[in-house]
Amino acid sequence: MNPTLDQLCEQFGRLVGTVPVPSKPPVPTASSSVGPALGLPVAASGEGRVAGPASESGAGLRPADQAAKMAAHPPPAPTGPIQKTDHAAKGYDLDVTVAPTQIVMAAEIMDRAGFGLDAITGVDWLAQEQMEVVYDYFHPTAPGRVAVRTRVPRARPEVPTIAAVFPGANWHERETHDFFGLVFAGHPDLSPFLLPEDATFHPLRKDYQP
Amino acid sequence: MTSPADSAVRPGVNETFVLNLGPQHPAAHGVLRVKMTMDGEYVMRAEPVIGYIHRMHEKMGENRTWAQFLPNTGRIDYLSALHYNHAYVAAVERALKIEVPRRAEFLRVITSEMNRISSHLVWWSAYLIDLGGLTPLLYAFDDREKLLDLLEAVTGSRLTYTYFRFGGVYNDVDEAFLRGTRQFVREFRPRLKMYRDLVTDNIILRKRLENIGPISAEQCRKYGATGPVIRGSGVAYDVRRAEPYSVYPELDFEIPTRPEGDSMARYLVHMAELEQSLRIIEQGLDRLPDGPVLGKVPRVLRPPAGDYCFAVEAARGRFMVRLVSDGKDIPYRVKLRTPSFSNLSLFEETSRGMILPDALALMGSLDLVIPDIDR
Amino acid sequence: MTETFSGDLIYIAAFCLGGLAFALGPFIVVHLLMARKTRQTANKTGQYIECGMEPIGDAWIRYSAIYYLYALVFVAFAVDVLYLVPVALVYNRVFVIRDFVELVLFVGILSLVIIYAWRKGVFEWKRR
Amino acid sequence: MEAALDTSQIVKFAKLDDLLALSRANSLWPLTFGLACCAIEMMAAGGPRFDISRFGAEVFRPSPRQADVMIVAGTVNRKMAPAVKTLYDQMLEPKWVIAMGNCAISGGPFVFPGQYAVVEGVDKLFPVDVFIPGCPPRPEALLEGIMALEEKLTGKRRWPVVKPPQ
Repeated sequence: MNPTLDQLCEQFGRLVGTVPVPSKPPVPTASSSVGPALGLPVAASGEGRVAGPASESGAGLRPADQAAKMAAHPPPAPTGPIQKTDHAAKGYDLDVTVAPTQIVMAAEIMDRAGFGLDAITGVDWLAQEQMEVVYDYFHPTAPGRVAVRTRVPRARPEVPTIAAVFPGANWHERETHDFFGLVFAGHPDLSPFLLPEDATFHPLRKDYQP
Repeated sequence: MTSPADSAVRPGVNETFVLNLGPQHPAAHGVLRVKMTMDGEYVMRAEPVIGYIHRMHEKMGENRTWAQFLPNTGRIDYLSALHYNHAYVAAVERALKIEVPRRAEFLRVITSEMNRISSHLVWWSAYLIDLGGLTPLLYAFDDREKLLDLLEAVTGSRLTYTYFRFGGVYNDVDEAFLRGTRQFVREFRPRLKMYRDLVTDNIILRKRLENIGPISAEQCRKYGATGPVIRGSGVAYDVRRAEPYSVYPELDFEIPTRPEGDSMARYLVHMAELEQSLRIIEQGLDRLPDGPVLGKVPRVLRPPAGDYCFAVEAARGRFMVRLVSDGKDIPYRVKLRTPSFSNLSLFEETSRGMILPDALALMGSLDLVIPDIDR
Repeated sequence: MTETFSGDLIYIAAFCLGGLAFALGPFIVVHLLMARKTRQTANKTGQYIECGMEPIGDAWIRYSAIYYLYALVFVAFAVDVLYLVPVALVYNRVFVIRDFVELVLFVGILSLVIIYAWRKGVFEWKRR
Repeated sequence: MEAALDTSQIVKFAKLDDLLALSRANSLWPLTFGLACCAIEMMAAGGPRFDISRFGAEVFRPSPRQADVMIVAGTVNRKMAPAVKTLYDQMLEPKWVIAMGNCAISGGPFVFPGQYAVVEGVDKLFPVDVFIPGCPPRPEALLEGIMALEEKLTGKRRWPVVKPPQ
């Protein structure tokens, strides 16, 4: 049941391929950059933080086939919706950008692959009038860390809830709603969680005035 | 006085009442409030209410420079402060691609494992106070004081450490620390055996903990519970092995797990982790290389724009820092994924139908630190 | 005859007074010694639950009878010990096997309470 | 007739209040009110090495009805403030408050422009008798705080004050 990164790329490719990713900087049409044609970022040995065995064995843990594809591709420009990132450089292995409506489907892919929900992070990009939500997934038995991110307009920050797929997301979403005012559609109870019961302000927004 | 809103008044059966295991309660390990809808002694629904010690760590991350946020990391989960130092410092090193000398890496591992032992000792004494045993605290704190003396000599503080710096550690260790640590490891092993005879094999503890609050591996995955909770349910998930960092891949230690998944399993996983930490400390001391303890670090830290994560195995489970930087010298967003937050989220589902004392035994086995939940 | 009679009366009066003093004494002493001025009486006795939160719901509800049965078992054995105290005083003056048998009979009958409570599932807090 | 007995060594006359103050000072029952990091140092003070029971203060009562002194060990935030106020009201007179740690004194490290959650100092809620600075203060500092409270009660200091070397 342990998924390899490429199978995940397939599934996300089909998912993302269906709906072109709206916002983000000009994204080439989904069809061109999807699927295994992606170049693998070279897990450069010397550049890893700790010289010597640590990063070698770290890379060794990655699925064997990734080591096989050690073609010296320069890391792809960060435009494609699905990228494999080097764990030693970024901390996660797969970075997928999906449309807000596809969050639940992405969560189901992750659930079927046996991943666990790690964290839901809200980021308030005030300059671009957007709010970014990053879902982190870890796998209890297989290596591989996946970050699924989506962007919503700041005026109407609305993302469907994944509490049905991952019950643990219930609390993460309530907390992100507390801090950013992100409305998780379908969430059973979005009342203030870390803030006092009668709190109506959202402190982590960039334009929050105490 | 109205009857509770969600009281299920079934004809002929007793009414339910809502008990506030309030913010001020000896078994709450801090200011966690649990609204328990009770039917007699049975818990029908235990809804944790948190936020009573929310201290805005993530908000402070956005108006402090990268170095000014360091003392905060020691005050999120003050029992395993060095692990939290490690995660934040290593995340920034990952962003800035800073080289850390090997001696500093070994010092980080040794002091982190000593911190894990002191955290497990506090958990052990607090958990047994919940179950009614008051004297183990005196034994555990006796050993812990020896440990704190050693760590204080090197780091300067007893509890909320800020020992790690970007690129290494704050200062080097001297001969007295190395000798003292070896002596501590030698003296602590027979003490562990005494704890086992006195408490672990005690029939009362067995009766109080066995098959209380069973948690399945699937439930752990669904809620994101990690650390001794997921290892108590049979899954050998440990960030030191899953996403190896620092010099952990070079050290050989096992990941203790228990298949049963009840409170006794989590208790035994904690106790087995104490022995593993002792092994790691010994290996770390044997292989401690010479050399500098602080690498080259740019004067002003401006990580390139983008987001970086770093996860460590803290005493309570997987702690991950997600930094979002926009190239300035102040972080754009600091996300702290703390283990107790997810570990507590499965308490509501697991404690349904238990009697109150068992629900408290379950909550103690989850090893909660409340500021770790509220951040 | 009368002075012996009044002598006994004195005994009884003394014991009654002693009991009364033992009961009311603390109230008087506390009233004398307690701190007069105080800094905070906002809602000192307003709230009986001591966890810092407003209690939810009413306390006057029907809860399960097991609490009552549990208390009964305690009362039964409290009375049991009450009667055993004077016996213990005079038990070993002159040893007669009859005293021992009576004692065992007395305690045995009272321990039937435990068997009854056990059978009724009081100790397992069964839900009905 | 042997010499007149000098009773001043044997019999001391004192006001009842002094006697009461001395007995209260030597049996301060703290309310277990550990909020955050200082709570662990308070437990360490209760531990075998620092041994708060030398001052008669090792009986940590969870219920405010049975406690004499409330040691506020940790950060009080706005959601918790009404609960802390209620607990203080429920304590019986005579009662005292020790504010342990910078958070209880002034909000400590969590005071910055735009902070929305921390009450900056417990003395905004109720009068505080002894302040113990530190983050967290060492257990010896807590013992010094208890000795200071005893001095406030009885007017006499039990141990000589340790002067730092000039």
